[in-house]
Amino acid sequence: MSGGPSTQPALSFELRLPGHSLAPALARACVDGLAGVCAPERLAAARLIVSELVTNAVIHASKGLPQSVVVELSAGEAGIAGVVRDEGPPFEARAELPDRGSIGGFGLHIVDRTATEWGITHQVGNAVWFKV
Amino acid sequence: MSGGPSTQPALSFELRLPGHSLAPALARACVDGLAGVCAPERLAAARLIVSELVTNAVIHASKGLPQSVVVELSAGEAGIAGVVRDEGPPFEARAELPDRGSIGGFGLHIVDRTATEWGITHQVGNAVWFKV
Amino acid sequence: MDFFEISWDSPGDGCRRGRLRGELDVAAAPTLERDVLQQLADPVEVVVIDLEGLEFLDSSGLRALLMVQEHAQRAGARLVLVPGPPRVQSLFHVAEVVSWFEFCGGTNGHEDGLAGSTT
Amino acid sequence: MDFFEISWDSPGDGCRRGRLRGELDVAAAPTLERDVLQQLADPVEVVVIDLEGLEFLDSSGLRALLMVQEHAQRAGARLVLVPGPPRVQSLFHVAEVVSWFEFCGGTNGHEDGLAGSTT
Ligand SMILES: Nc1ncnc2c1ncn2[C@@H]1O[C@H](COP(=O)(O)OP(=O)(O)O)[C@@H](O)[C@H]1O
Ligand SMILES: Nc1ncnc2c1ncn2[C@@H]1O[C@H](COP(=O)(O)OP(=O)(O)O)[C@@H](O)[C@H]1O
Repeated sequence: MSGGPSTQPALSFELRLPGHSLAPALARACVDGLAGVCAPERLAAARLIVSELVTNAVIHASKGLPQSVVVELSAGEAGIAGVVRDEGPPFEARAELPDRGSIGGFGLHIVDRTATEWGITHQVGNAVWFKV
Repeated sequence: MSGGPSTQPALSFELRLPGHSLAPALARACVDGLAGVCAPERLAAARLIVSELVTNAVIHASKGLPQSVVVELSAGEAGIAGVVRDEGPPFEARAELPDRGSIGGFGLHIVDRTATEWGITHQVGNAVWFKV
Repeated sequence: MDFFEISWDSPGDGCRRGRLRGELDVAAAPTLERDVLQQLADPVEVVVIDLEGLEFLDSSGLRALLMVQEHAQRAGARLVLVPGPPRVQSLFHVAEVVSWFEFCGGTNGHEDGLAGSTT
Repeated sequence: MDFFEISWDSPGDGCRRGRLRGELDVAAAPTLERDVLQQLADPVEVVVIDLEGLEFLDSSGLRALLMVQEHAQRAGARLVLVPGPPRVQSLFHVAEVVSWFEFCGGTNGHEDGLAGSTT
């Protein structure tokens, strides 16, 4: 048995997506492309977080806008770091478990419980960054 | 049985990759993310072409350079159109079957026989475009 | 791999079961909701959503399942979930909503199975 | 899913077989070449490369297979390929190099099977 990606250096990419309902699936597929340089559990965590953040960017900031959501990811043995940017107005993060009976508001709660670190910065739009 | 992506509008993305040996795999994974909007045979053709063009950009133009290979894809019911850009010096396309005994030079031959149309334009670097 | 599909059957009287396959995200959620509303047009006691074939679930999928639960309750029916594979099941735990749903046939939730509840 | 793996065994005297799994592209090609050179350090008559478990092949993988064929011939051995699934096999056709290789055990190439050639 030989091969395997254990000696590969870090890998990174930048992805521009439209405000399209399939943008989260596309972003998840790109995260899968990092399989060669990081552990499966980390990849699954990054996949979930990216899905949540791209969904938020599409729904709350970029609906219908071309190439307005940007995903940057960088992966190596030490972990995965990422940021999802949009061009929408700034928002305040709320990451607590929603009240029983709520049907929404779970996205950032899931991000908060999946990422080892995360946060939001506001430049042109919103940039939500994370590490796993 | 219900669901399925048949009524989805066109989807596109722009991906920036480093000159890294895993860049082709990453680009292929992103092509897989278009599965929601196009037929499997088209997706497989685009996957192969993108793999060839990104490999060429990495090997012949961008080895080790950060975010220097750009893949743009747009997919819909009518087909997939794409372009792979690098920042290297211009080159002349040669897409014939290499002589018997050759061990390289098959990439553009495969692109030529897989794409319905393709070509090269020279702006800053090389831009190899295709349709399937 | 974006792909989502539901196949419906009736494993018992007053019971409608939808088996999910693929990825339940923001693109797939409307399909699930619309399908369940169609199923609830007839008299139904239990709606079973089987997550065994599901490959991915995020908060948009979770939101759809909560909507489905609400639709079912309004129509006088219960929503029962058949647990999915670990990577799907873990989303309920991460989101801290395992107890918000009635699970059956698995070890990830309540043990009052489907058989008893459909009769 | 970038992933590539080779497992080696000896199905007969003087025969070394490498079964490929995953995607044989520019990142995986050096692994294949290096592995084959290691196998050829011992006296070998036939190197079999089994493509059945391969999921993707492009021109970089094809180049690696041609290099392997050259290495084998230099060491006095033959390279025999076990055909892969259709999406892999189609690459040989698209590249117009089916006849450049000796295939066995399938319908995509020569019919002089492996059994006869390893004894
Ligand atoms: N990219 C964004 N742009 C604007 N507002 C956002 C963004 N991401 C999140 N929000 C705000 O934060 C709230 C909580 O987000 P989240 O926890 O993902 O739940 P949900 O999106 O289901 O409401 C959203 O309802 C929205 O008001
Ligand atoms: N992006 C590129 N930049 C510079 N030269 C290129 C590029 N793509 C292809 N070429 C040139 O065209 C030739 C043929 O390419 P190809 O058919 O893909 O075969 P190979 O890469 O195996 O040589 C290459 O050898 C190289 O000289």
